[in-house]
Amino acid sequence: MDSIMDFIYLHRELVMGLVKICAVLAVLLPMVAYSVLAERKISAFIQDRVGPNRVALPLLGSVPVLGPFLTRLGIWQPLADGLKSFLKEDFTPNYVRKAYFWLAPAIALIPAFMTMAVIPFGSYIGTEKMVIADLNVGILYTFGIVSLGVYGLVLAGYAANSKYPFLGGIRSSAQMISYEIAMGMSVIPVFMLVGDLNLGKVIQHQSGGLFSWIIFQQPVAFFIFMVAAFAETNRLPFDLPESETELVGGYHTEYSSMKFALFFMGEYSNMIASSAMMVTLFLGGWTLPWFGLNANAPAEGGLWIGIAHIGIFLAKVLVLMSIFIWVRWMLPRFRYDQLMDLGWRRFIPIALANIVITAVILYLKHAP
Amino acid sequence: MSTPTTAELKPAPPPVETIRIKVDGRELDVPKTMPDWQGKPQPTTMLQACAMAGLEVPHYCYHPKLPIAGNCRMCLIEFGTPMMGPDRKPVLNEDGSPKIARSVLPYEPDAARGAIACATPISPGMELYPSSAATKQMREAVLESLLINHPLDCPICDQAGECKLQEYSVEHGQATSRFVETKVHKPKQVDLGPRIMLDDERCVLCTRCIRFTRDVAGDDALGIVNRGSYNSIAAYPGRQFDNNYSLNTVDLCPVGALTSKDFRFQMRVWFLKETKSLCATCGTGCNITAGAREEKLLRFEPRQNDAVNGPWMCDHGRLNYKWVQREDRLSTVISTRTGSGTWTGVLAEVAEVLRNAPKGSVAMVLSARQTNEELYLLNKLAVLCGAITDSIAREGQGDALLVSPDKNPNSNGVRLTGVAYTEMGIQIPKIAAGIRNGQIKTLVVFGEDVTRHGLEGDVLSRLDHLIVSDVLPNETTQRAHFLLPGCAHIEKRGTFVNVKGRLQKFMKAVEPKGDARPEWEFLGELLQLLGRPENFKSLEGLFNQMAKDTPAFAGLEWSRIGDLGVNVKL
Amino acid sequence: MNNARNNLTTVKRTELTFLEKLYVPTLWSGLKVTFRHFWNTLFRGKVVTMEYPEQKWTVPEGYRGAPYLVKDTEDRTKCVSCQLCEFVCPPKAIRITPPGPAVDPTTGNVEKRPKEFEINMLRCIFCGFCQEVCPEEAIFLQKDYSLTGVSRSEMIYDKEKLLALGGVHRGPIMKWKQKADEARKQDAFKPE
Amino acid sequence: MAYPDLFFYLFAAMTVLFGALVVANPFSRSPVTSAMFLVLTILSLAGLYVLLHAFFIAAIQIIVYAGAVMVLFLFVIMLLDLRDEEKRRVKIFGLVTGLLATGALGVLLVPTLWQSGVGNGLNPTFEGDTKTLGRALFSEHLLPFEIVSLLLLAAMVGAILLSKKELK
Repeated sequence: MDSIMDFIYLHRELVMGLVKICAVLAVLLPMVAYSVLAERKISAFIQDRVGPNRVALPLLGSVPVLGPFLTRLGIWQPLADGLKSFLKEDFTPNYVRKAYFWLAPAIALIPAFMTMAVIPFGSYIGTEKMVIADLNVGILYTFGIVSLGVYGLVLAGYAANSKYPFLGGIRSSAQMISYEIAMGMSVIPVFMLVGDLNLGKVIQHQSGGLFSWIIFQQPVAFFIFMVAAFAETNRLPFDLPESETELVGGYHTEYSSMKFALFFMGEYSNMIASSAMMVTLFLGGWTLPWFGLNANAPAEGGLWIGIAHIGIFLAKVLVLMSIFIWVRWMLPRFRYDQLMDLGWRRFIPIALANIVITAVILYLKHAP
Repeated sequence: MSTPTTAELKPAPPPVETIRIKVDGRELDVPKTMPDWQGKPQPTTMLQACAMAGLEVPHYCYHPKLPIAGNCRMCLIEFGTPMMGPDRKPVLNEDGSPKIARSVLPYEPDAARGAIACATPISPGMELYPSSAATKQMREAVLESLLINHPLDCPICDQAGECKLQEYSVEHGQATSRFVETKVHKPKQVDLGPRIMLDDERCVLCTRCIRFTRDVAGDDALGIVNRGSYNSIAAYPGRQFDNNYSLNTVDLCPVGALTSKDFRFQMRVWFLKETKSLCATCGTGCNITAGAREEKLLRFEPRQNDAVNGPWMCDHGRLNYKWVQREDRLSTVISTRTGSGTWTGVLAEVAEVLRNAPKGSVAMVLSARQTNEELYLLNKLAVLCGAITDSIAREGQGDALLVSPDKNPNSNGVRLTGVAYTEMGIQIPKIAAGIRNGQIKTLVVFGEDVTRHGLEGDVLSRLDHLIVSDVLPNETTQRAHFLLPGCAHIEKRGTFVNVKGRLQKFMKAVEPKGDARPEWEFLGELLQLLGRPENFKSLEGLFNQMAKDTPAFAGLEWSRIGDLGVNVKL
Repeated sequence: MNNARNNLTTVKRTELTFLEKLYVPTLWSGLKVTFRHFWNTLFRGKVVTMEYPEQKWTVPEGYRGAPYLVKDTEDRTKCVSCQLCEFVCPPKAIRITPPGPAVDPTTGNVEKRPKEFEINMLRCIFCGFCQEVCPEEAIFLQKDYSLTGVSRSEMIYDKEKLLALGGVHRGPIMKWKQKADEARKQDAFKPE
Repeated sequence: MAYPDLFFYLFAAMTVLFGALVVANPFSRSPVTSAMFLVLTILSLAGLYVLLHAFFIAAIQIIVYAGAVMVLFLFVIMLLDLRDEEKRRVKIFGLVTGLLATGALGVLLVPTLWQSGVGNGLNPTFEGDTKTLGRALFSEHLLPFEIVSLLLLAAMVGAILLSKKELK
């Protein structure tokens, strides 16, 4: 027993890091599962349907009022979906390039998870900072990882060795590169305002009340970032790599069972990561300008405040997630040339102008 | 009694005396006389003249191979003859052509008077109008009256699909009946004989069946009883309609009145796949059409071949098809020596046996039910092994019409291919003796139960090797060391030579059961295994090769035999 | 006179306003529509779908579902195994075994009934040709559209099943009854 | 051995191994595989930068090379469908000249590095955070930086000009 305590004491950082990784994954994976449910439910309501409402757990389902209610809510559907993706036949067509075919789903999923490492999802619990890795170049790390996410899609398209997946892969590579630039440029003014790349500092900057949230200072940046996030996560109206109606599902056409589920998880974790980034960069992170929730939780007796901060962060993420989902059922898909036009000829110039204007304003403000 | 089977079409002696007539306004020269049902020259009828002009006149009672009765009135047509002046000279039109007097009713000069085309001879200058409005009206009227008492039960009538009443109602009838009175219901399901069921309701009283059985089959068993609307066909009281040709009346019956008890309610005729084949019951070799659905044989029908059987065949041959698809027929190839159950394995063993057999130790008993091609290959095999060959004669009762006393379908084939040069069966005692004294060690039997023809079980048990091919199990097949299941002739293609020396080919109607294969196929493979590769790939090639090697078939080719066969020199 | 080119009318695209170019009105109307539906479905229960096994669709008159055999009002199989439906069936789903020569005295005037009548519902395409071709009004496309089974052989419906599912047809045509009546009348007619 | 050293050897070995696999992969001659190993090489290189505390360079390395340049490579390789490339045989001439060139470079580099005493008590003081890097770039090295910018701009303009089908 003592030796274990000793080990924890000696390698405190390592152990706490592992604990935080596990905690983040424990929240992230159910969130992925339930965002699928949310997607299905919201789309159902928008389309005058009821959505999943059949899966019942043996014991819970027979609890008088609650059981049927939860069942109608489809609350157990993600369990069934998950189980199904394990039990379904994992079909590998015999003409695929096997190595890439097996690697691609993992490559698509891993960057989405890795992005979460630098997100400060809370202030402090005890003396522990609520971020897995408090990097100085946090945002650059994020962009680096995000830029690797495209490999999963491109390789999936290449591995399948058939037309539609291939087209999907090609489209995704072009689309992701284009929107990464707009996305990167849109956040530069944020860091010009903050003066630091560390995401924790960005949140500190926004803790001075509602109007210190960067969204109010940089609405244009926020807008470009959000639209680019839609494109980066392959969500409608920019889901050209998948576009069921023309490419039959694009890069994941040939995938089935758990491999397909990995792509699905990748897409939704990407959405969650993007939402978390937007919350951190523009919406004040874990802060709330009321009830004294702006400041870091104190080390002594600040446990509830620390937990509240995490809750606030999650709530903001959920709001953004529902926007992601809602937009899917609101807007039709862009044409590919419109997509490229929007990225290169609208957003990049606007983002550049935004940088210059911000720089000028900052210069004038701080000019002696 | 003269029969149509012997009435070969002799070339008409030139020059043919012709008459010029007009059919539907088209000028036509037709011979003055035509052969009647017995082949005797008779004045050409209007129906025959129309047929020569390419126009079919509908008819029920008329049949080219039966005496003319002229009672159904279906073949009524309008016609005209050159008008004669009082001076017995033709009256001419203004343009100089002869004036035609259309035939009219005596007291109604506006109404055309038809003549029955089947029984009215033509005369010079006559004009026939088989397509005129008046003819059409006559046909409609006749059909309407025929349908007065006819039940509209085509859904349950076996004749549906090949019923003249159905066809003519569509082509020449009118859609509705004006008959409002109660229909006369004549007896149904009348048992005429062991093979025939009569439905009097459907009968149109054409009397084809009566004329056939009286004039062709020579068994005056049927007649018409009762009067007027109650006219019906019946067998004479106390008599069964049971002669050996009774089922031909089912084919003759233009409607569904006479039905075969064997085929009754078995299958609608439009489902049948029809294959041109032969009857293998006796040496006559009647041409048949075999009807099968989904590999199940359902009926044999005679196929007209005036050189052999005319349009008829005997009941015995017609019903002689059920054994082919019997449950217990041989369907597995087997070698009792090694237990091998594949063709390659068993054939290799057989080849080994034959290759190692010393000259003179092999005998073959080959059936005259095998095709010429198979006998040809078997004969080759016999030459290769130095074997003594024979076949088995099968004598029975014949009759004057079609049934031959020779019950083998291919006795002449046996002779012509050299399997048995002289009388069949005289080598059998020699073979038996050879087996008894141990000289013959290997016996090949194709298609015969030799235990019933002089090689009893105790003789067979002395053999070292007994190689048997057959269709049905018998004592010989039970004793076989190598059993090669063969095909009935209806399951393969080939040729037979009938008692009169006519070489006829037959086609495959159904697939053989299980492992069973056409004998010629595996005989070819066997010869190949014995180092005598044959260069035919199909039955056509085999036949052509046989024709080259066999003097009697010289100059023949499969593609030129035709459906009706050719005569060969016996 | 007029060549094709002259008949063309060129419609000019409407110029978009600045706001429209920013997709703002479109976004707004999209939001309105989706929100209206969301609200109505979630809180006002305006659901257009049906929850299938519990709620079932009312099949309209004239719907063409699975074909079944019917009996007449005197409990007789109407089918006379004429095999026209078997012949006309495009997917070859119907298979009839005719009765053969044996005469069943209990069938009265109807000589012929199917010994076996099978419809392979896995093959059947509900086209209705069998109903259309049937001269005896013995087979009808009925309202069943959801046929299920756990094996292929279970989905081949035999005569008993088809008759049980088909029920009784009360049509005006009673052919065999008519014939029997006529025959009775004829027997009773005694011309002096 | 300390963690940084361990990681250094790990990343260094990976860089060399993956780099070799880019050009001489015994299992696959597919250009896509080569490109993917190049990505891995770049990632391992970024790991080395991190060990040198050059976080910014590491991140930029990944974003620019792995995230953009290599994706474009892949894009082009996949579009061109370079199947012939997989069938091409190794040519002796290319092999010999390549080895010669590498050898010559090695002859030049190894003694130089040996003499410079890299790794022997050389203490890197340069902290690669953004602020210092920015300072250095925009003050000390401003002119080279601007010249390189101009060069890139000229290249971009040239690329656009070349890709236009016809000049108006």
